[in-house]
Amino acid sequence: MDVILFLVFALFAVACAINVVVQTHPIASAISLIGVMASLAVLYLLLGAEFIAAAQVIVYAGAIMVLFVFVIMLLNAGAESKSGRSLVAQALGVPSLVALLGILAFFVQRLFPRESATHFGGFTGGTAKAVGKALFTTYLLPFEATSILILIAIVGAIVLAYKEMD
Amino acid sequence: MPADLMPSSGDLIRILPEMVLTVMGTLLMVLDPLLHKRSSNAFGHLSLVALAAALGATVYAYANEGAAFGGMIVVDGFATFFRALVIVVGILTVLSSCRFLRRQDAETSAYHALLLFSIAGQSMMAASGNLIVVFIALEISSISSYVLTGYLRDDPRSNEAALKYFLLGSFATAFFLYGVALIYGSTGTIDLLAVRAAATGQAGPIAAPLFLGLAAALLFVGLGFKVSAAPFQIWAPDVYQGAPTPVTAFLSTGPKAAAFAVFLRIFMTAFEPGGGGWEPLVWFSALASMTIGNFAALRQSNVKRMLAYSSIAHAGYVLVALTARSAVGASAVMFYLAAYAFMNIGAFAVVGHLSGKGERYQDIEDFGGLGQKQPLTAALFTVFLLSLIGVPLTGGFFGKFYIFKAALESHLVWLTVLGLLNSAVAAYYYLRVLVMMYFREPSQAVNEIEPLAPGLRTALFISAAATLFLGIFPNWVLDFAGQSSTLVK
Amino acid sequence: MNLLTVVLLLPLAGFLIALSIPRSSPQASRVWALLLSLGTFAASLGLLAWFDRGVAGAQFTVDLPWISTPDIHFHIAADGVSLWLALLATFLTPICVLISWRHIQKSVKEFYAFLLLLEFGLVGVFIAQDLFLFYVFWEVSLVPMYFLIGIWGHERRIYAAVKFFLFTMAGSVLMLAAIIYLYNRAQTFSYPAIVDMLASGRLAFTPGEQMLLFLAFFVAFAIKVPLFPLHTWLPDAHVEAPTAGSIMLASVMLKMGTFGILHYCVPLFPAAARSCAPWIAVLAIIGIVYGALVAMVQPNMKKLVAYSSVSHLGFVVLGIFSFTQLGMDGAVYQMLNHGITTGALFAIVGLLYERRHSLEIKDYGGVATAAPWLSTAFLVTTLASIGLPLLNNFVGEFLVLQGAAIANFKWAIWASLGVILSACYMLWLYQRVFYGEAGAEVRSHVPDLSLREWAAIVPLIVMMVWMGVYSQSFLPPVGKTTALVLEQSQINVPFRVGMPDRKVIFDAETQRRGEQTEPLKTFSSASLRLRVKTGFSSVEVAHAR
Amino acid sequence: MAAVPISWFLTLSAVLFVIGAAGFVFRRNIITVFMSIELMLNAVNLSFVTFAYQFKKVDGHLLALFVMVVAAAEAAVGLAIILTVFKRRPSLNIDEVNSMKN
Amino acid sequence: MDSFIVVSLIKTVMVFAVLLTTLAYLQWVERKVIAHIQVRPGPYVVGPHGLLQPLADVVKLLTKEDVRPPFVHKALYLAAPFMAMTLALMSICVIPFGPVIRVGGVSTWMQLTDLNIGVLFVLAISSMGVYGVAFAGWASNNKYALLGGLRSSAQMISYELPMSIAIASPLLLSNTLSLRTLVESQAGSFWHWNVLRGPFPQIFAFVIFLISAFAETNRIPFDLPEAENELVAGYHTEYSSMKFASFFMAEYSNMITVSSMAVLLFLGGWMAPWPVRYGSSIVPTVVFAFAGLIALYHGVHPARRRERYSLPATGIVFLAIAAIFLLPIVQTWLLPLFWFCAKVGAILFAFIWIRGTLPRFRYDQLMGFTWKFLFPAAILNLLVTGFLVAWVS
Repeated sequence: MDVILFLVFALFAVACAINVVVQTHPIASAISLIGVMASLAVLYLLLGAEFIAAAQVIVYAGAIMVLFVFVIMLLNAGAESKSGRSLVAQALGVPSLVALLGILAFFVQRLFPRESATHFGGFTGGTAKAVGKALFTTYLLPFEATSILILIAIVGAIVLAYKEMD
Repeated sequence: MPADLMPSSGDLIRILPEMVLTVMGTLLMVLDPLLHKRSSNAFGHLSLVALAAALGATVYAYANEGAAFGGMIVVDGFATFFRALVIVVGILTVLSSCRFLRRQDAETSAYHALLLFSIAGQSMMAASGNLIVVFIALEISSISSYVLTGYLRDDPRSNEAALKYFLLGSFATAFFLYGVALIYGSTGTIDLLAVRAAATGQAGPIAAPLFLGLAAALLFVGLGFKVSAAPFQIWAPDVYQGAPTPVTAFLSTGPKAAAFAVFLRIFMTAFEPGGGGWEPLVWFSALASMTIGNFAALRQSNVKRMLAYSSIAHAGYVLVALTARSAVGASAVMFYLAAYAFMNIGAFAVVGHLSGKGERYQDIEDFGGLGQKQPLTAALFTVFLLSLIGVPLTGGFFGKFYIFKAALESHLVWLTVLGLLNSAVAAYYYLRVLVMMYFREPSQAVNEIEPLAPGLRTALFISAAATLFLGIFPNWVLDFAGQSSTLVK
Repeated sequence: MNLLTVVLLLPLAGFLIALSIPRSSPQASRVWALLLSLGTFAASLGLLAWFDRGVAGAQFTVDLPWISTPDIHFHIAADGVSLWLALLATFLTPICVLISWRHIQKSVKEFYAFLLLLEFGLVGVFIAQDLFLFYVFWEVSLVPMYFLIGIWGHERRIYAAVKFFLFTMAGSVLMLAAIIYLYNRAQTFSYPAIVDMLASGRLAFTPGEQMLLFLAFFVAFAIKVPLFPLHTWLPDAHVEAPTAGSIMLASVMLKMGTFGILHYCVPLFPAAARSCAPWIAVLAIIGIVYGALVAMVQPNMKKLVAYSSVSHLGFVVLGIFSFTQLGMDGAVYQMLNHGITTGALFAIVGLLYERRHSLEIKDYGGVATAAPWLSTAFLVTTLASIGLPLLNNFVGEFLVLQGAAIANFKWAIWASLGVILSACYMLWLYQRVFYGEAGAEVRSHVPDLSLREWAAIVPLIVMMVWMGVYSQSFLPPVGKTTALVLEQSQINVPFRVGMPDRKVIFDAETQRRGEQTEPLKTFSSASLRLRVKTGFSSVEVAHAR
Repeated sequence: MAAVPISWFLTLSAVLFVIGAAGFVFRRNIITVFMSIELMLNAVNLSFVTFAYQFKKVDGHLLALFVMVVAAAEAAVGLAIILTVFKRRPSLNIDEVNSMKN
Repeated sequence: MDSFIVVSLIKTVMVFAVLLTTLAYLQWVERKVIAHIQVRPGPYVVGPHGLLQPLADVVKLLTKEDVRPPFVHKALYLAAPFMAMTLALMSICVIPFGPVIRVGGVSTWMQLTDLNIGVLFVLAISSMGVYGVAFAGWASNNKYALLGGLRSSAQMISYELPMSIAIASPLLLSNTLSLRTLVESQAGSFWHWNVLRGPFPQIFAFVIFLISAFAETNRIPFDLPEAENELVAGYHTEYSSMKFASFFMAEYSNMITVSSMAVLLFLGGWMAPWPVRYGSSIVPTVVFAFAGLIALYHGVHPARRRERYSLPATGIVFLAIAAIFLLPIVQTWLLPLFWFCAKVGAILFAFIWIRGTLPRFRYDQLMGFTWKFLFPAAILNLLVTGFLVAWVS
């Protein structure tokens, strides 16, 4: 059951991720990205991270991606036109990315043997309570710091995008 | 209220500088309606007060050395050095921004607030002992820098610069984070000291050295972007050229210094015992940064862009000292960054002074005859340029000297020789500016130039004095750096 | 604060004073500069008076800690060689001030400020006993010269200034690397300490190390000398510099290179220096001949003098790398001679330029009729430059040739070709400029020497004659120091790094020594005695191993 | 119940990360490029959560949470920047944002 | 395991059957109520008091021609109403209607599924709700639709913030994220409901929540996305027939969801306003009996001829219901259901009532209102609540 769920959502996530990258229209990419995020939320649930799963949907799918969609719609961005410059990028990028993936996969497979497996319910420490408790004790400082970060984001967005009424 | 929710007073004292800066930043925006119609420069003055207070707080925090928030913040000499450095950078930036902003009709509380926030982020970076704090502080610094870069939103150059800075910066962030994830995965912790313990095999579940090496490489990619080290330097020229000049001055010093502080902190703390095999990477990057930066700078006609490339090269010099992987190298980095901060801010401040409304005059030709028209400005600029070249009795010289000394101590003979040859190449493009200033007739830009504003003059004087001071009595700074460069006691 | 410090710091004080004089009163700048430079010169004469001629080592030592990590000291002292070179600098500076009195009308205050700063740097280079301090002065002298050329120079001044700066910079960064390396090995920058450590064997380099360090230092110095083929910056810099700049550049600055070779390359890396000696000697000879040949075809007076400098400095390098007492004495003497003579040449050419606003030889002719005293002064200088006996260059060239002959007879033969050629181009120059029909331009525009110009030229002429007639006033301290250098250069003798066999040269020298020492006693008997003694003892050491 | 190896999650994370990086490198549309970055951040988050499971500690979740917050802040600022750029230049192709090359 | 699946299936069918019917009739109720506010009869022809009107509407919509305009983004145009509808229905899954009940030896919750992060789930799903509207507006390739879509997404994002924060305050009081536990913590009398409960009654939060809820569901006075005089019909301008109906159903479904949430969070869910021992259990009987009696009374003197039969029939049904409420066996599950429905109904009535009385906002006022007033107020409320809760514990 777990394996099936994992495979379904992992494959869905990968398919969506590839779609994000290959679609020429930004809105199609955006929808695919929402798909990735949703399936990741399910995977988080499998890993016992229920709070993170909810946060994933609320913050990522519900807020960040809405902003993206909003901007795409606002700019009425059309499909991307091909430009010739990316040849160099391809020549350098493809091998290095493949190498990165290869190295990562190799290490992961070697360092995490099959015995260390997950099953649903194997970890129940990811409740809102546990996360919240850690957030306000151990991670108090980063938590407070993120509030500054949000303030900066608000101020920044206003500074950049505010239109004077004159 | 449960006791474990409340940070102790010691904890609070140790993050006092950041608290002062953020509170004052917020206060600035709250007071905006009150101050806006009053005397000009009110924001600038308040920022200066905030920064001075933060400097005081830094010293006070240093008097209460130690770890705070369970090791998330480490206040030691190293942290204090960089905190003080970024705050001083902030003071100089504020001093040189006031006139600039008024000339562009763009003085708002938000600018100063963002600057203060950014400095708070950098100061926190310097003091962080935990990767998540590093990350968040880095983002605080970065995101406010993105906004500051795009601050002149009616200027397409500023927009573009912000866009490029933002995209590549976020990309780098992702790499940095992945590195953090791998560290967390291989050691089960993100506390730097604990990572160190795990890496030395004292603890930790799967601390495979190669895996850690991979993590180090990813972190290096992330930080490499932030310090504009090759091959991750591509954003720097456009960003530095496009950003408002005082912001450029800030970007090329404050965030860079903080990023190097983090770099040192992470690599000298967490990865040092195992080695991690990251030196060849840094070696290559150092050489590439110096070479690319210097040779690209040779061809620039825009002074801001030229200084941008030169700042890539300077990042390369610092990386040379990092490659040395020693306490001496660390103190050399610290000294160099201090010297670099002063000379670079000074240089950019002069560029900003000359560029005029709308930043029209940035070309090297525009500097023609500055020596006749404003000998004082030109003389100060000369000090900065000579220091950037690395002429003795300036801070830049001692910076380079210590760096290459450290490199030679670690037997990096070839890197040293190539680095020094690079610095000779660099002399050429700095000299071009000197040539323009002194050996040519006044250009239109120079004819239109306005007198030095008091704030700017103060900034230039401070920078020049500091540059010379570091060049004649480097010990004051170096001794402190030497004492605090041993990160793990 | 001893006298040496005063000599060093007075120009710096002068620099600051000159900067603080308001722009509106150029005359005050001139007077102040003259007074300060004369004061410095007077102080340096005091130095000469108190110099203990019986001591070979450095004197007037001041050693103050400056920077603690790494251990850098403000450590200055003067030995027989640096004393004279420092004196040369302090002697020529007031002359430069006088020469520039009317010539410089633009940014007067800055000009004199830079001139005094230059003097500070130059004096510092010669008397620094701390390698780091040496490097600092080395670079400090670069900056004012750059501005002197770039601001007050002729048409192509910018190109010349940048080229000058970059060449020197390229060399000096290598030297910096070597200095740092040296420090890492020795844990000190102190020159005497390092020399001691080398002598006592507490510090020893592997052959490869020594060779690389030597080359790093040597390239920096060779650029400054300039040694063929690194000389290309020199004609540009000389031609484009204002008169005072040319004088300081040719007379003193080039000596930084040769002084460096003598003072640093040879004692610190003796084995490498010796094994490279044949190659360097060949380059020096090429420089002598090539410089002379090129000088011959120059249509531009300053360029001609510049190339003659290449040729003359070749003698100096050759003398040093002959590794004989005579050669080295001659080299040092030649440094001083060249300083005086070429300084005078540039000064007079500058005076001509001031009058006629041209450096082209073809624009002159018949100056002798228009300005007889000027012509006479130039004649004396020309003769000195050629190496006429009883004038200064003769002594130096003769000693160098002697030394070279001891080392390798062929070197002497080739080098003497340079002497002959110098007679050709100098006399030809004199003929074209001063003899013949005086054109209208020359007649109306070239007045004779003014009082101020007399004041500038006469000391130079006097020195030429004095140094030519009674070299014993100058040579003994030099001999003591060079003897010491020679002694130091024999440490670690049996040593080869894939270069031509040094021992062969060495043996040849010891063989010839017996035959050729006698007639030379007339020049410097005291130094010779020392040389023989040390020479033998070192050979014995070598054989004992 | 059959169990899913930890390495599968990690490999999935690596794959997503690399796809994101590829998108960043190859795509020219500014918004798509930005979305690729978000994809990379998501991939990292999956790693964090997986490692949290591995160690049975909640720390990984916290890290993921912070990443989300940072991503949100970045998105706000980033999109504002994109808007300002677009205001001057009606194209979202990143190659056309090059007024400063010389 | 098997019984779990079976029970879940039964519950699902029941809930959705009831919900869909309710959706249909909510429309009728709205028309009726507004009609009465405006002193007109409303639907009156199809069935007694127009009771069969929804059915007729469904038939109409199903048989209407399905127009698909050219130049639309096909996939999204088709997906948008589907998304809107699905997301709207999804949140019902976690909403509890009553306590645990026991039917034939199987005890189960009157709730499709109980998540211990139920509140977050609802928030998550409702935050996704924007997409349906946004995509519909964008895919239509029509500027009015696009503007409507943009407006609505902006509005929904903006109002989601005060709403979330308003939700957080009662959570602080109840100290749980599970909707069921949330209700259980409000057991007792109405002063135990979060809206009135100590240490800090959540009246403000309740009001903020309701206001945001109006905006979230694009209801008047916040129905800018479909302001006819500006934007034709907003994001669903280009939609017709069943696709149009989907949006409509989504809107009403959202109304029900937010009303339920309001009830669960603030009004004690299925809890009676006062304990059974003080007679709260006879309230439904009294209400229904009273209604039945009124119906019978009107049946004697009907306004119209046909009602001579329908009204007495209704009266008898009501009386029967009143009688059923007296049976102790069904009381255990019927009473909570009654209270829950009554509260939700009251709020839904408020929705309609306000639609009937208030004018529309101007767009900048709308945004300014949330950012400058609602959001700070919500935060302030949360802050005070937090402090007081911490103080008391």
